Amino acid sequence: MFTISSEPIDGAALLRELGDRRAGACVTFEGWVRSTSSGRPVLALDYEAYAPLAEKEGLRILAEARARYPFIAARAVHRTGALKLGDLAVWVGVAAEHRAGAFDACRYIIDEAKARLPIWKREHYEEGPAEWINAATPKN
Amino acid sequence: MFTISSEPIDGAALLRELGDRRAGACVTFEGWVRSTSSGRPVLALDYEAYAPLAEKEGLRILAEARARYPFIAARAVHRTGALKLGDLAVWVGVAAEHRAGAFDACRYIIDEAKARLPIWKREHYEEGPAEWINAATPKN
Amino acid sequence: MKTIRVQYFAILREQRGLSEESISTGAATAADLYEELRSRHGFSLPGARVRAAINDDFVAASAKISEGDTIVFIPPVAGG
Amino acid sequence: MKTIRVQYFAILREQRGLSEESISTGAATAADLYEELRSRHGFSLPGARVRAAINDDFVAASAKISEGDTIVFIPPVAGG
Repeated sequence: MFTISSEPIDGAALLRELGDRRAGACVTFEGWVRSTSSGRPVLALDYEAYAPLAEKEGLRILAEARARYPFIAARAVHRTGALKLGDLAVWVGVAAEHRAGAFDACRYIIDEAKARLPIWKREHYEEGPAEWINAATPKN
Repeated sequence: MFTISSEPIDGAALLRELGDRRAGACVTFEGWVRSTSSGRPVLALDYEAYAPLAEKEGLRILAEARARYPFIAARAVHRTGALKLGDLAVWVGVAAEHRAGAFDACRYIIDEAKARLPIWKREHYEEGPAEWINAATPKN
Repeated sequence: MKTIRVQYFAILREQRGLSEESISTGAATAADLYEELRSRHGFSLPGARVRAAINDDFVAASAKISEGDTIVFIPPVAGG
Repeated sequence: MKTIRVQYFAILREQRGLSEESISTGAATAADLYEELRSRHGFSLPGARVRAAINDDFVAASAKISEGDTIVFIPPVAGG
């Protein structure tokens, strides 16, 4: 399942959902709000999602991962709303019989999610106006 | 830090230790006791460690990972003692500025730990005597 | 002319000043509609940097627009 | 002859029936000592499958043993 959440993500609860007696390995990825972006000090950020399409595309990514790598269960959540430094922005977990499948699938899911999901990030800086990342602005 | 623990591993507490405002990514690996080994049903297992050397070798592995991949902090714990199905046997977590460093370092650490640490596993099966994995026995 | 709904996100939402609207348009394709909206609202993103979705599915820029469709133009995503 | 301490783990501990002991030996190297212990206690693992550690550091099979050393022979590890 791939969900978009306006509430804080509970990684420990998601991890418990993945528990399975056949699984010998579980790999998780957490994306945290960090204090610099391309060298600029960041104070906070906003995530905005086009949720129905983001969840559909997220499910497509999980299905692609399943076709490529052996795993038992995968779960992913992307946060929206106003986040502060250190907050959990995205969580991906994969349980597999063996660790190679768990590592490969987890990395595939987060790489594709970052590239493809219709989710946008606006950074608030110590200096200067907030900016939508990767979007051309009137000034540039 | 790489530690050997006879007490249950608290993954959530270890994850909190890795928190760092410069980190944008955190990858964790959990090794769970699973219900089959090479197709044989497993009931439980024991881990036994030569702890002083395992911790020394674990620190060497962390230092090697640091020389190879960019990350901010890493933490690993391997359990010893009697474990049952689903129990957490080994935990590795790596926080990094970017996700590539976190994935690469986490995978390096668990791959090397499994191959090199003086830690042994004895499996208890539904049928037949318990066996030390990978050790020749009088019968074979 | 057909009546459609347009939703705006992120920089397009800010530049339009609202999240969604119903409009009447003679545009035949998603690309045509974006150019119409861009010239009307002064969007900074060129059409080549925007993807289109109709009724919650990604579509090609050449996709036809039908009466009652909901259309979203998707700015470049955060990536890293 | 020198007096040393030997620690046993896993299958060697089970086959020896104890975790550690002090012994007197004339063995010059770790490999010599393992062969001496193997023939005495009937260890199933051949020397080629066992690594040696002296005073909590891995050493080569040819490493010299000194009075007072603590020596461990390391069966193959779990791996997977």
